[in-house]
Amino acid sequence: MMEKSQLCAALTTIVPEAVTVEGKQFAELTVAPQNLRSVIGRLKEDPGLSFDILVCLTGMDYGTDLGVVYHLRSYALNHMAVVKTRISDRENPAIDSICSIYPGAEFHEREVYDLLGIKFNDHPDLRRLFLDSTWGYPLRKDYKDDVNIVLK
Amino acid sequence: MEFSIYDFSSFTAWIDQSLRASMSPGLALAIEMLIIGVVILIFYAIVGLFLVYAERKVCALMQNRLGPNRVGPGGMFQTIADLVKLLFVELVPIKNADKILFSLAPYIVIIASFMAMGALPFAKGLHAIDLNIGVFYLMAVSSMGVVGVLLAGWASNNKYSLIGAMRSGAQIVSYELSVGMSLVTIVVLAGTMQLSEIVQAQQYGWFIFRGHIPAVIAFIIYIVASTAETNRGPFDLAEAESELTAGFHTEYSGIRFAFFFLAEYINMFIVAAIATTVFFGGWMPFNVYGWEGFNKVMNLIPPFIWFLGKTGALIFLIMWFKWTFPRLRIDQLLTLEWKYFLPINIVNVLIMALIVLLGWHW
Amino acid sequence: MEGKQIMFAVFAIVIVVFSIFTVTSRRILRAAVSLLMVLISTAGLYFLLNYQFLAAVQLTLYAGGIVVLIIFSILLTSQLDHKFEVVELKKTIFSALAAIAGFIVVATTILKHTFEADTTAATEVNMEVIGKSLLNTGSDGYVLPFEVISVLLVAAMIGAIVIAKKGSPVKEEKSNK
Amino acid sequence: MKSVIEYFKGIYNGIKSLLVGMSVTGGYFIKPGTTLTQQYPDNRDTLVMFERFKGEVVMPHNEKNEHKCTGCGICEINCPNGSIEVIPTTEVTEEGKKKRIIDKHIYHLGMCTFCGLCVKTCPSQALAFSQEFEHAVFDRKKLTKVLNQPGSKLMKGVE
Amino acid sequence: MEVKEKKVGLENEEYIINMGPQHPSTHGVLRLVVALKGEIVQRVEPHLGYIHRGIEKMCENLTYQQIIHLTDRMDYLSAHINNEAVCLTVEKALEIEVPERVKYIRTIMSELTRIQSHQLFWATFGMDLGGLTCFFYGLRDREKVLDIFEESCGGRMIVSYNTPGGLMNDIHPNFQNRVKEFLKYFRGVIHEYDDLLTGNVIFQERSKGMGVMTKEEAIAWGLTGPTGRASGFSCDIRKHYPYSAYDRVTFREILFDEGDVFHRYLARMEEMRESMNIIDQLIDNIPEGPYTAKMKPVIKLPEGEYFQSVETARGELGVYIVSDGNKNPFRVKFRSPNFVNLAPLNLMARGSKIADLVAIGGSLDLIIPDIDR
Repeated sequence: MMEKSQLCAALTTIVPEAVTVEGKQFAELTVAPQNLRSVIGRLKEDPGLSFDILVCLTGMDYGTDLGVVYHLRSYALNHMAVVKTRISDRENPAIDSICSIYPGAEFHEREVYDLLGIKFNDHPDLRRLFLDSTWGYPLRKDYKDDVNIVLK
Repeated sequence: MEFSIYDFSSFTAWIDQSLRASMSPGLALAIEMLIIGVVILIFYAIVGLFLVYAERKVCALMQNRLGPNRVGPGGMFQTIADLVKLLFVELVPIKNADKILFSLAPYIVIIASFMAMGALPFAKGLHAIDLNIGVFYLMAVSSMGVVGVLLAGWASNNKYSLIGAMRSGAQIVSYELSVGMSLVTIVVLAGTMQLSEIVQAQQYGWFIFRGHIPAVIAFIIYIVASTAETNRGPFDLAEAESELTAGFHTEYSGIRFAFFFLAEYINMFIVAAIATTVFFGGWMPFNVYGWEGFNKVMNLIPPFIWFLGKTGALIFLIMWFKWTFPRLRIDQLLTLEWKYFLPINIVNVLIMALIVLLGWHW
Repeated sequence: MEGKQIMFAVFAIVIVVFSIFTVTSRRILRAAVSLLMVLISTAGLYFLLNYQFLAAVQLTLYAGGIVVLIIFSILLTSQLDHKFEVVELKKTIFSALAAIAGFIVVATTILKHTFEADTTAATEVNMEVIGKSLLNTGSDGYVLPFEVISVLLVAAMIGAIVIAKKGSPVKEEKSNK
Repeated sequence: MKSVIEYFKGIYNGIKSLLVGMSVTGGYFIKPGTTLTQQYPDNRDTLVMFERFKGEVVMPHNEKNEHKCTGCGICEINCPNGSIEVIPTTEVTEEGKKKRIIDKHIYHLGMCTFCGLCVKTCPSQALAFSQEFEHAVFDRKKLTKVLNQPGSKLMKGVE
Repeated sequence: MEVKEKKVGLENEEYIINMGPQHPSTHGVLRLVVALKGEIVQRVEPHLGYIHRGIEKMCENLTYQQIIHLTDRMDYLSAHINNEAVCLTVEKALEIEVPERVKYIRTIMSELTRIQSHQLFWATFGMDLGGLTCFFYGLRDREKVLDIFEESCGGRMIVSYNTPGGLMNDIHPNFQNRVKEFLKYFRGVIHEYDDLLTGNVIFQERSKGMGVMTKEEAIAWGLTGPTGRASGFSCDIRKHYPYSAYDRVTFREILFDEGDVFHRYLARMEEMRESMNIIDQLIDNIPEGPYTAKMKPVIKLPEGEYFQSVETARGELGVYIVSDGNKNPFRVKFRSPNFVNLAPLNLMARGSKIADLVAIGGSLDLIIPDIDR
């Protein structure tokens, strides 16, 4: 098991285009959307890191821009890393799918597409998962639904 | 040894004669047929109601429950209450179903089971018709019920029903072989197909004891295969409720559903009754050679009590199967038949023929 | 009227009516069910004639076996709402003529023949006799045709299995997509 | 030869495993004492729920028809589903001061998820869970309850 | 882009049936669109959302204490463990050390939850395969665990026992005796589970070699819990990232290599025994002390992001909380195990029979509210 600082150092050498963020719970990288797939691919393939599991894929709405957060874990080496990306286009957000790297991402990405409206390029089967097409994107901060959401 | 302290043939002959004396033979025949029909119908209904109740109680006790206990003493009238409910339940019309075949199917199933009832010997002289091909007739009649199941599955216009019907068809057609072959084993031993003669031949020992190991094997195969033929668990693939909701009778309601339900229990009774007749001496009491006092007491018990008692024990065995085992898959079901039962059965028949030829049986 | 005659009339009517249904029904499964009724009634006639063995064979093989197979294959191949199209008038006329011609031939034969009342009492055929003659190698034995048919049936069955087994199971296509 | 042995061994083991299973169910069949069925509602009188069972929220009153609720509204704030509504009113005390008391403490049982936050956070322990479990009613309106009894007063010494 | 119902017939050999949303074997309102060829499954497509309640959205308007009761309703069979996950995340964010007593009780409760969940799995799995008696035996034993919960927590299934910083109230004085009684009882009857189902030849035939996931596939799809461990993927959070009192006990991680239905089942059976061992080690050593740490009435997490995983009865539950410093979280994400485990269903079931699809679905032990959230 690597220490977090060691891991951060290793990450910067392997993925130099990503920005390492210090002082977080896990080693954290911020990536531009166009680099995302190659970065995650390298994180998985590199034998010193071998992030074999996509633990969690979270769609975020930061208010101004949208984002996707990837929690990667290596059970073999017992370490975790977080990869973040931000998309500033709220109207037509799109990002590369990582289904080809982690097949398990398929449902996660469909969920994010369903609830936040982020499109994933090259996703094998991008459809809404829970809701039908008449719904908006409920996890966005500006989503309004006066009938179903009653705030006290 | 004397078994005929209860002989019903004189009783039936007396009815026949008194009827013929007072009217034309044609009318007498018609009235006799009517009487037999009504008697069998009543017996049918009673057996059906009782078996449904028995099944509930048996499975409840096996599952640490009480089972029905509210309607009547010990819940005895629960099935009657259910029957009344089913009679008043709406017959839900099915969209796009073939209505004629849809309503016809339950009747085919129930008629097939009804026809078998007539040939069963309940006691000496107490059977509607004593065909000289009795065993063969029973098999022939029981093979017709599957048509009703197939029609029900098809006419419901439901995909689950259709799959259930197809499974049921494949299953019943295959297992009929095993049922037939295991009965043939005993027919070889008895040398006759007439049910009354088969029973009579067991006067000095039931076939399951007299026929050595082949008879036991035949019995095991028979009881398993007939469980499969009656579509009961663990062979209830046709209605497998965790896969096909209710299979071929998914769309049925009310009295039509009751027919399917009743036919299942009556079929169970029939297969158990055949096994009783063929393997366990029918209505013959249990006698042990040399124990005269014991035999006298046994002989005092009326034969139909013996018959129903043995049948009941076998029915309990079939129920026990259902409430213990998980269900088989369709291909395993067919593998069991074609890879295990059929070859074993064929060898078994040959061994039995050898035993009979060499006179090794008791 | 004797009871037997009543029963004969019932069976005859059922056979005639359901035969007509069988050929006129536009739904294939209903035709099959009508055929089943015809076959069962035929078995009933055999029972009436005390040909119990033949009746049971009729029930097992035709009602329980062949009709089930027919229904089975209908279930496999056709759809519930499928109906046959109405046959053209020309074809109807032609088949009607053919049927009538056949009927005339049969009717004239029956009318010309003088039936003698069977004086011997109806006897049940002993099963042992049937069994022995089925497996008899003598001049009136059936063992040769019996075996020939067995071989033929086995060949047919093997052929059917070979044809049915053509498709390969999908499991082999399983891949990590 | 080996496959033949396997074949019969398979049959033997299979039958044995089936008999083992049948002995379990058969064992229970002949032991009717193991029955677990409860004869509800016949045993209603003897049925005792655990004291912590979260049946429904009640406001205990003492024999003088007094409760402990000061109408602070903390339960209302803490309720995640909005199943509690506190309608306060003011009362003039003996010293002539205005004091906030409850007019109605409304509890919507139909919306309650029994998280227990209201009971836990109540500063004066005015709320409690009752062991009542028969909640079924024919009219949904009956699920809305007023917890303080009519004419009830705040218990002395509770602020 | 719904799957179009195609005409059945010779010209198109695909036969499409809808399993669910009302179907006895989908354990809830899951809808599987199954394309069949004869009895053989060509394609399975899960259609979700029948009980989507938007828990993640609801959390954004609730305080951290109030979130707890929502997590009960995700995977309702691991209610206690779900509670614990949120509590651990909040405690980690606030950097609070909870009392030892709380850690022990939480661990015991989690393991009891796991046992009752697996008991229900056994019961329903037996029923999926047509063995109806299993259902009653499984539920009979589960009642005993639920009674323990009810006595201490006040709820049977939906316990809401945890709260950030500790527990809602202390364990009932009877708790230890009852747990010991239960362990003694359950050790006495667990052999029935094996007699009735595990050893049964029909059951073994039905489950062995069905729905195989290799280790590589399991890792690629991120399968966790008994489902992943049956494939040989060591993914027990309790071992890898111990929380609560798991670092104080010794237990075995159940690993198999086959990855079929039977071994997924077996993994759960073994886990029940292992859970009993864990409880054995803790039940007599619950330290005295307060049942909750000192907490402010209004919890505000410092700005930042927090992630915590726990091992529920079905796999890894990850809680990802993003806080902007207010009393409500900015974003909550639950990485629910069932959601991930459902994804490769198509891969597992392709080429098997309908009955196998039921068995495979049952062996994943899916809880639909956890998928839909």
